[in-house]
Amino acid sequence: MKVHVRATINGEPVEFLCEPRPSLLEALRDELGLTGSKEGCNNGNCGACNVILDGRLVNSCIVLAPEIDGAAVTTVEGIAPAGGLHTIQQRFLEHAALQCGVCTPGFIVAAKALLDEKPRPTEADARLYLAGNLCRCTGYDKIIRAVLDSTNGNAEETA
Amino acid sequence: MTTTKEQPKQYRVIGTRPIRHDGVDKVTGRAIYGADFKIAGALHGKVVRSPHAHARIKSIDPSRALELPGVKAVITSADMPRPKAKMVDLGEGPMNALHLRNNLIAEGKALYRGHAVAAVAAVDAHVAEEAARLIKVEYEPLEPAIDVRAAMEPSAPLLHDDLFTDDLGETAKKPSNVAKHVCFEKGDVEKGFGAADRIFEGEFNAVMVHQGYIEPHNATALWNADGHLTIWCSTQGAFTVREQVAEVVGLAVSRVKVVPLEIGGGFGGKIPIYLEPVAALLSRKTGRPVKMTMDRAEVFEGTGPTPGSSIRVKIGATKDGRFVVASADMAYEAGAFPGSPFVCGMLTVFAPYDIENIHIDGYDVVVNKPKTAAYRAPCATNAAMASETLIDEIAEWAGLDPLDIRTKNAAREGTRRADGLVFPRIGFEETVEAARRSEHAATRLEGPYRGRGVASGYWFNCGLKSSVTVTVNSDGTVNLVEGSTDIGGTRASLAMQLAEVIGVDAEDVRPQVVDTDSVGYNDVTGGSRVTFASGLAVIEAGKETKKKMAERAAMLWKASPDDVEVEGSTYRLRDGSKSIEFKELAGKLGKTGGPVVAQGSVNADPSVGGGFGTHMVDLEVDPETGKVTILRYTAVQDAGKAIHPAYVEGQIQGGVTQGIGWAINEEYRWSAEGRMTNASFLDYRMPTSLDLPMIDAIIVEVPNPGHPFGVRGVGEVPIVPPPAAIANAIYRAIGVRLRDLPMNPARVLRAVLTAAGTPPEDE
Amino acid sequence: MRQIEYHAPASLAEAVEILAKAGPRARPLAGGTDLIVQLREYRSDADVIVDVKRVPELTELRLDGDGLVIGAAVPCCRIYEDEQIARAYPAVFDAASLIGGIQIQNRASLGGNLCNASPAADGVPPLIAHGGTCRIAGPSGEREVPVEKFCVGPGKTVLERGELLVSIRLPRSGGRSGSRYERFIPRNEMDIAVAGAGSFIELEDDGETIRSARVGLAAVAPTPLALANATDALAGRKATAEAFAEVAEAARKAARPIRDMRGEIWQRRHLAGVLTRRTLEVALERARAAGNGTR
Amino acid sequence: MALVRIPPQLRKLTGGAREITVAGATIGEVIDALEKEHPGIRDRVLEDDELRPGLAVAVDSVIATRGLLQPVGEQSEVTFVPAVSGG
Repeated sequence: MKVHVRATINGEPVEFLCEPRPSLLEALRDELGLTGSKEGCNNGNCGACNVILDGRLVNSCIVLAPEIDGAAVTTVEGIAPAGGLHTIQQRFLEHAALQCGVCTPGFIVAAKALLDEKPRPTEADARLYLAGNLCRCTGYDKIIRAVLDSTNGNAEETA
Repeated sequence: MTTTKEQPKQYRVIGTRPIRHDGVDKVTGRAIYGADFKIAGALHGKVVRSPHAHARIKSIDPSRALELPGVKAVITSADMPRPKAKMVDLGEGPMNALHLRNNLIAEGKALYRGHAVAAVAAVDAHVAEEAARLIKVEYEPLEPAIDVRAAMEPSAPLLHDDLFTDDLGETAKKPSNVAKHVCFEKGDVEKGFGAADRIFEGEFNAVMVHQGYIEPHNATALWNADGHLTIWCSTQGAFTVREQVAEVVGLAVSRVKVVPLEIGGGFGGKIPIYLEPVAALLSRKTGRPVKMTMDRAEVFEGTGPTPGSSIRVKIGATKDGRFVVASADMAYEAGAFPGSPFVCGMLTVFAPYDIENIHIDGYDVVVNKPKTAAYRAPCATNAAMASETLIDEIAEWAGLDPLDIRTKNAAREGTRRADGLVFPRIGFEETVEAARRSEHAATRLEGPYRGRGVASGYWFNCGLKSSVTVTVNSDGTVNLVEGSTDIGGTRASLAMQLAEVIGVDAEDVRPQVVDTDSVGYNDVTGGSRVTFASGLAVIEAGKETKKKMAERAAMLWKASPDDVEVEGSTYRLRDGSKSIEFKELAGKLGKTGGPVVAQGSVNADPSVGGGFGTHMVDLEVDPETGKVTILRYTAVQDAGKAIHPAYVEGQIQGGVTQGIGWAINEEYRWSAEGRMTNASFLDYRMPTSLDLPMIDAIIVEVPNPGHPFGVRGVGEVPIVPPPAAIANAIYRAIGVRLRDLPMNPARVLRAVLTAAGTPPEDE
Repeated sequence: MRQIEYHAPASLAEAVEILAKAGPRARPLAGGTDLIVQLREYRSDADVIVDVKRVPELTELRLDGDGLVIGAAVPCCRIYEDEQIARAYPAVFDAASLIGGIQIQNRASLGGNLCNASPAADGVPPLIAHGGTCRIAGPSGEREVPVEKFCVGPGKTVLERGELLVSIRLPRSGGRSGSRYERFIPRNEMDIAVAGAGSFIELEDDGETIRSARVGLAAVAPTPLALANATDALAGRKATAEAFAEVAEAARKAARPIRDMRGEIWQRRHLAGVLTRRTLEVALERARAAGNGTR
Repeated sequence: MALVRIPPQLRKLTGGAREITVAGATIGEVIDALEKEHPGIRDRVLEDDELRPGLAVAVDSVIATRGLLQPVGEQSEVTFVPAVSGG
């Protein structure tokens, strides 16, 4: 039996029918066409599928789609303001904080959640907060710098 | 930080840090990776994999799966054409065509846990997965060969009864698991060992590790009614996929089009094919497009990790710390089928040093593990762990600083390598010197259980074949059509070289990676070759563009093309009477003969652009838990010329991080039956952001004489030194030399406890 | 994942009714960080999933004069974001803030951690150290079970057909008491404990003598382990290095670890001792700081 | 005359000689000349009239990209090496 799910996704009301078994990640990618959230491990260990669910950063691969009924979800597609980029996205580009880019959506969403909670994180804050997001290309150096720079202060002051 | 050795040329674009062309798509989630691709009517495929490391397949019964509503087709090896057992080179080094095919779907025997034995297509991924579980495969388990040295013994269980050791064209009489032996010899090792004051030796074991790219393998295939096959996938080499798929499904290459989508990491692991032909055959059987993706466990168990190894090294030195002789016996795991990159270990093990007498034996050994693949300087990290830690012992014995002993023995231009070739201009000494002058070296490391380690590494870097096309747009921008899939910013590094040649800005070049029908042949994005070799093709196309634009200017001015000179983006008559900018000229092409299109294609000489790195690490050991914490890391590398320094630094930092993971935590853990017990990102422990400090990358620039801008490949070198540097640092922290990888907490703790006289008792 | 039914009851009674009806086919879903993965990997036979996050009793987090009540579905983040809880139950705070990464902590609950009954569960030793009790609801009413008796084997609990863990109650903690949870993992996050220890110490008014102490261990036995003799060994004694060393030795002896892909037997036994000592030391510091009003 | 460095595994065929000087303007001609002096070498390095898969040859330390057609100079040094690529 299919479940009727009503939710707010990236500020827009959304309704869809799904089996109970797909994850939120599958629903986003397959039902709603939002393929920015990536599957890296499908068991909550890499962060590539990160979304913000009712204000909390979660791995969408270990949320069942029906669980979001009535909830608000922000995906990577909902981070940028109309016609531009969020500071985090801009700083990722300026700092060359991505190589293959497949982990990048997860990092952008996680960094957004971090800055929502803590507008001026230290390097230690950022490393702890982003530890659930695996990147295999960059060694995290430039990612951390981009995130710290996204506070609009400079990293030396906040570290 | 960039140290430039020779007086740099002044460049407009090269050496700057523009925003990459594909950047916005990748930070907004709009970039389409393989798994993001959608096509109407697609079925989903799933592979059935062997639960045994070595087993005879007695029967496969798909009937229950086919009864499940929504299931459309099942295939087994019987559905895959059987090529002749013949060596072919399809872009990934030579391989036996039959082995290539049998790795995709097992025939007769399953040779590793995770080996595909059948596949199913169904209406969605969940149904396909359920159906795969309903396919009944009956196995007769056989004894597996798991350990590389044991597998070489005549008594070992044989994987292939038709595999005979190849020794440069000579074939052994009896079958064995040793697929190939290669030997290098230089000078006279017997004399060398006689002349040494002391001989240092050791056996170094490394276990299999995975590239660990975040994006799992994927493929969508459509076998059209007209006999044309299209494949959408993420790969390091669209043309390699084309050649290999064509071979195993029995089509001419012209009937196969491969569309490379964005790729989420590869590091060598996305050169081989896995799902592509399986999806193709399922598509042929169902008449519908078939999409397949692997889950993470399948990636670990069913793709190509990089070989574990057993390496025995001896180095003889004189009292003053001069290496006079070296030998190595290097056995690498090929996995279930022959063809590991073991020769790369042989080529790199002593490469940074000028040693008069060298003998190296290398062996490619099949074992009941996944068929191995390249991983960032494949086999070189295992090798450096051996040679670079022995060198540290020699330095200590000779009373020399670890950097000084490297300078003293450094290979230079003119040094003959173990394989007989002579080095052209290389930058090894310069990396050691830059390490010596680094802030890191100038800072003392203090405190108990702390240590600093140094190690160097070499990677030869590849050339191979590339083609590009350049078209000039009427607004003065140019399109760059290329076939090198972009894993880490090569759209930018190629566009920048083109911009430099034709005198426009990086942003005025629009690079795009296209399918195999739309550009000339390109070898894989691998071997650190793209910025170098595809760069050469781009430069050629850029020069051709300039030449054609000069002809158009001449036409406008009714002059001879010989009278037009070009400086940057300015085209002018030699007498100075007329001049025009590239952008303006681009707007006049329609009236001067039509569009300007230029091409470049190369088969690049790979022998000139080798790269070296020297690393320094500070770490601390927790003597009660064995945990190693990296406190500081500095990596120096000769990049020849850094086109986009930020992405060069990124390659260095990323390679170092993979090397750190390999050094202290990453490993395939095997059960006695040959099952990987940690096939998840939870238990295959790649470094997180919390496990690392910032990584200082110091770029040294000793130009490659084989590239107009001096580019050397940079991607692979940085993974080579870290395990050895860390082993050397651990020695200084706890006084014990570790020789096996990984140096995980249990191993370090055991070493600490044993050194303290309280060795752990195994229970 | 096989086909499943999904229910999201709004009351405890409704949840129990669904669970009782479906029997062994049913599993409650809180944060899902273990359950969904198990379903996906066909490691659980359950196909009736009861999302309990709309049940008020399971999402309650209440600190009052009687102690702390942690609803079984309360995510870790709510625990560590509460400064009063962090002060009164620091070992619980420690565990809640190190399970998985932020993404996991925003979903995973200590109740789920307990019901998953992994020997390596980080959430359980602190609950043992703090003397926690489980409130269980079922078709025939409610019952209580001490936390250390809740798990009976790897993946097995005392829950009967139709029963559900409602909450965990920790007794009042204050005055001169302190606690600590530490685990050993090869990385610094995103790992399962090779071994873990949670320690609780309450001091007499002299600030030196131990009134009571409790130690819980993870990943060294088939279930999370209460180190029964810790209280006996320490009660009435001065908090000295020797005393702690004795308890650490007792922990080494009590450990009955296995070898698996995460650790060796000798390594886990060794770590049980090290972590017991380390957590007792920090718990003592915290108890002293609490007594001095500096915490 | 080109100087050919003989790989250890082929020295049985050259009576132990490590280096052999032969005439030839291309790699193909050099191999033909080697074969004449030391029968058996050809089969070890060629298969179907091409360099054996996995084998490359360098002329003056530059890997030949034109196989048997690669020109060899009067004073050239010819070395057989394994063909490799990377990750």
